[in-house]
Amino acid sequence: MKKILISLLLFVFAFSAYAMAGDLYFGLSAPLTGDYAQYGEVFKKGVELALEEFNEKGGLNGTKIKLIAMDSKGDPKEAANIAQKFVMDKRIIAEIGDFTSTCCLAAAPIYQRAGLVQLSPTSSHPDFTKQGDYMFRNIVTQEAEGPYIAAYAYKDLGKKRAAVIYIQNDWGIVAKDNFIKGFKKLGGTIVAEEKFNPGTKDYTNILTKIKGKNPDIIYIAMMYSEAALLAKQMKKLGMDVPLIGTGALYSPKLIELGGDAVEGLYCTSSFYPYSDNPVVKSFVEKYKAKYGQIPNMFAAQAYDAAGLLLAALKSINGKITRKKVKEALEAIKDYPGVTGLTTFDKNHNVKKQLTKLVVKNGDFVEFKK
Amino acid sequence: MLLKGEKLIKRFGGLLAVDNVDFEVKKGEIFGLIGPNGAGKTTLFNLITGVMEPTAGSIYIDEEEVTKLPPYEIANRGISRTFQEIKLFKALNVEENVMLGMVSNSKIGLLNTILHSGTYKREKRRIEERAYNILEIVGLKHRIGWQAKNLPYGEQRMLEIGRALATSPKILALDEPAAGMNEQESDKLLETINYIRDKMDITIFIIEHDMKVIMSLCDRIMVMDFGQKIAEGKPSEIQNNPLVIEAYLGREE
Amino acid sequence: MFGQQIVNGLALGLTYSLTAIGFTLIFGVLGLINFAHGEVYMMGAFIAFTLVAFLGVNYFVAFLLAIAFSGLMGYFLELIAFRPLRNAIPEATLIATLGVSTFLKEFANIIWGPEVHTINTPFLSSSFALGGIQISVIQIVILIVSVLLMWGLQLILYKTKTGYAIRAISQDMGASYLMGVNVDNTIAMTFVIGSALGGAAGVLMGTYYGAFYPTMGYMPGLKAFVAMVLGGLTSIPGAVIGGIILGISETLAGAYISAGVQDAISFLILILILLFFPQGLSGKKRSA
Amino acid sequence: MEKRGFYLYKLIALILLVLGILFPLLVSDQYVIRIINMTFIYIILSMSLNLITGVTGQFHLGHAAFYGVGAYIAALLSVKLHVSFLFAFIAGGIGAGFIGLLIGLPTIRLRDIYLTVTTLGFGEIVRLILLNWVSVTRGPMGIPGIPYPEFFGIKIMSQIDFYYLIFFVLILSVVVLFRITYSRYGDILRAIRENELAAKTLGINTTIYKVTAFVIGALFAGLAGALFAYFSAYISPDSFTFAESINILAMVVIGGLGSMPGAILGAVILALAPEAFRFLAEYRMVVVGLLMLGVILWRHSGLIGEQTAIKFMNMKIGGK
Repeated sequence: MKKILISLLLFVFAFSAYAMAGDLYFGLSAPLTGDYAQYGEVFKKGVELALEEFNEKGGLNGTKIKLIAMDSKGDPKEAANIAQKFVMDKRIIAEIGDFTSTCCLAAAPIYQRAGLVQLSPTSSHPDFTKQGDYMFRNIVTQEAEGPYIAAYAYKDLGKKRAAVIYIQNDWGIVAKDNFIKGFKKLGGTIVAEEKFNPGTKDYTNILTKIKGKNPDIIYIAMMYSEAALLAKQMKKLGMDVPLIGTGALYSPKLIELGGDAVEGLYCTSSFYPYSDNPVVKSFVEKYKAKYGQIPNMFAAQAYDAAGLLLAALKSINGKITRKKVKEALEAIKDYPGVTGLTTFDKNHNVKKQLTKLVVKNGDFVEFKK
Repeated sequence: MLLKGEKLIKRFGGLLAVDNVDFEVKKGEIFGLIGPNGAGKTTLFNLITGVMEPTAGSIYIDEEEVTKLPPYEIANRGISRTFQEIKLFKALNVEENVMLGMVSNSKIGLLNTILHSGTYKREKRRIEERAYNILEIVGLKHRIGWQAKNLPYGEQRMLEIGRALATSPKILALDEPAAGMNEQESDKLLETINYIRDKMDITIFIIEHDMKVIMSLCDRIMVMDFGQKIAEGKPSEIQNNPLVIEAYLGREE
Repeated sequence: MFGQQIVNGLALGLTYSLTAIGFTLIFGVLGLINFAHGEVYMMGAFIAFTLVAFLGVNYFVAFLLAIAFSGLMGYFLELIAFRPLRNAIPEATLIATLGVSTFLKEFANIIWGPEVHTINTPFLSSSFALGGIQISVIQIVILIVSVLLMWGLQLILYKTKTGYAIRAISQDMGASYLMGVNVDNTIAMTFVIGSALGGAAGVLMGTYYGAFYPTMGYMPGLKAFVAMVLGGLTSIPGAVIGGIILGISETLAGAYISAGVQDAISFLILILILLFFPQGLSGKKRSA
Repeated sequence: MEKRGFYLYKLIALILLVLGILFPLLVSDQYVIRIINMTFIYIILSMSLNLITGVTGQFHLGHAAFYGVGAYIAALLSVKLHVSFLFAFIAGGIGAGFIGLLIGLPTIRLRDIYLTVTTLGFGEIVRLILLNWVSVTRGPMGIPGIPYPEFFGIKIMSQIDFYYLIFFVLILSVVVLFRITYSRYGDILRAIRENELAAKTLGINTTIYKVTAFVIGALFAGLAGALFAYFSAYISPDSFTFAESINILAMVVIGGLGSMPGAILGAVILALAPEAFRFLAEYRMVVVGLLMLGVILWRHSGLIGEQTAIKFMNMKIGGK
């Protein structure tokens, strides 16, 4: 009887613009191959875990939410192709991704025109959410994180002379600009500002240069895998200056790769796996059970991105449309995610509570004065 | 004087490949260049066609000095040549090889090509007709449409002559055209060379090992040995010149 | 400061040189660019990583096994992507190696995952100061291994029958065949040796940077190509010098201009050198 | 002498033209049209590289640089100076052609692999300039908000509008590049590739021809870049990498080096294959790699080799 009813309903909906047949889908556009594949991979893991939990609990009144993951290689053109494919696929009600801001920006006009939510777990490019009202991000912008880290360095750690090393990509530039602005405002001096091109693995020349400037601390705007290499090279050069950086450094991999070279590294993170928060505890346990590793910040960001969308779906009354998903996302207040309580502001950016972390005895611990 | 070389010297490291050679080629004659292997004949050819720059000395075509001009400039002043080691455009057709001798001097430019203008079509037809003419002269009309690399060896040599003819040269410089040809083919070659000189009014400058070809063909002959000119004269004079005989016999064991 | 930068540049340059040796050997014999060399380098590194990290094999033993494995890979690479194309245009071979390279990179991505791995070698990564300049043990090891490999390769090339055959083929393949050289076997041997050298470079570089990942061969492969051209294409010592020049110029450009332009500067130097020495720094003139 | 009749290629071109015009009426899927649009852009790139590398024989590994220069010139002109589409589009092509001349003149005397590595280095230098000259190119931030093309009162907005715009430019490129390649002019370029010395002794100034081929190739790559900039509305240095140069080269080689129909087919295959295998997620590039290897092992001189293409261009139907 129920089946007949559903089929009947489907038959009716098949003629309406946003009719959904059977299960609903999220699209995931992420770099599954190529240079950024390690981040795309955890995106996929985080989202899949969120959906699995949701569906086990009965889904959306019996409707399962599934995932269509596509590989963008970190190439903006591919991300745009994926976007076009997703917006044409009427089963897809929202999109998660991409990892890099360039991919998000290339895809944005397509999602915006078609009216499909693009929720990036990591894009921190200031222009991203300005591309239209269907763009959302679930990561603290560097406008918020930069000054926060600056205060961490200047006030909490008492460092007055900072050197800056950043990766020459959109994220790196915005991150270091905001840190520098915040640090100078507090009265600190920037003694050196060095960049490197993506793909560089040898930082010894810029490190040697910085060594001559005698900074108290080095702010690094880069990902954890690069930071581990950099820390090791510092050690080999006999440099003993503390490092500080953004949530992009928070990953168990940092310690695995960097060993004792990253001991004493400071960073902030919206996600801390050893937090007492029960939501976080349950997430870390399940993630560990499923994938055999502790989640990093990128996995947590993606997990929450999926969680936010699922919460939005649940709040929708009646027929689910792409437009309603967008409106429901805007209406979410204080969603209890593993990366903290989340609310989108009117520009679709988020504010999150950041935790100050430090690497001690081969593990990340909360920084306490 | 159509072609003149004055005190030409070409040095490769310590080796003097061409050593102070003077020569003159008169309009309308068939001028032969002979000498043992390694005498510097091909190097001399390379100098007069601009493939190599002489270390010293000068070259004149029609009283105009052309000494250090690049090969295409020299070609445009009226010397066209063939090579001892065949240098055909192997992937191109027989007729395309011949036409290439004409295109650069035609009105077929890039713009006309793109626009397919009237000039382009007229020139294309003119070139094609002339190419068929030349193929007739060198006896290769039956090979039209063939890729150059698929021709028998002797015909490849004839094709190279045809290609050189297509530039409408004043002087045709042939580097051992009979090499690798059988009796029948070299008879055809002789006939063709005579035709080119007599009917087309083109001066011939020829390097050849085949004495039969040289003696029956040439009006005058120059002999080189160890980079130096050792004799010059009519075939009959050369045949009896003791220096020449020594140069050839002395080299044989 | 300047002294330290020179040491930094030298160390970076040696990493390029090490990769360039195998690359140049293969190019020297066949005159073909092997785009898959960087992936052989990566596979060699991953084999060593797997042996050390998962099977607890001694680092040195793992290093030797990885070299052997890379050599074997070179053999199959030649069999699959080069031998069938020996009479084809060089561009065809290039695209074949590109196909192999793409395949291997993504294959490694699936087997080992895309993330960066590392192995712990506390002794190798320790460093000491020498007159105010910091030098690490692994840098010394790389220097020694590069010299040994270069020396060993020259021994093979100039003292063994295989080496004689390799040199003969690099001069004139057709004539070598007529002179009774077993061309098939010799070319296969060249690939085995060249790829083994590539694998060795991969393991050392993985250890040096403490990073093993599927795309690790891309940049070194590119730089090896450039180093080889700088060194004049077929000269092994030339390639080593080319690599060192590349490393030092990059490091200095990064240190005294900006790290943003360091790669651009190194390519600019390459172009300028080629404009003034169109045959590379130590290259002999090849006939047209 | 010559057989009369109708050239076969003209018939096929006509059929393709009609199909091309009708295509958006038959297929309404926006995604498919987008992919076809990208494929058209790749065809222009692959044909232009074929002129340089296939026909003229200059092994060029930096074609993405010309593509990028065209895209950036068009994007910067339209975003910063609000220049009209037609002007920015043509400027993109001419700018890239000019860069081609700049790099072509000094390097053209380099031979073989030395030329190859120089073009590679040049390509990287261009990308690094785009990445690091932040005050002009916005560096890694890329250029967002490239406006819709507008000319003669027509505004290009939808995928289908873009389809016809790109299709028109494609036809133009095909006509020009085919005419150059399959003509006496093309024979000269091929002759230079086959034996430069012999060409010189026939009175051909080979340097001028080589540089011209280089500039024309760069110009069309620049036009393709300008189209891409408008089409995607956002560009960043990530789209003009060495990997992209190699990708374009692979299209040319798989299709058949020196063969224009081959360059088209190669572009179609390599632009569509990654999309067709998209459902394989992380396994997709493995398959693409194997496909590339398989094709080249199967047909060494490409799917439509140069000689096959030339025969095809001369084929006639009817008449005798």
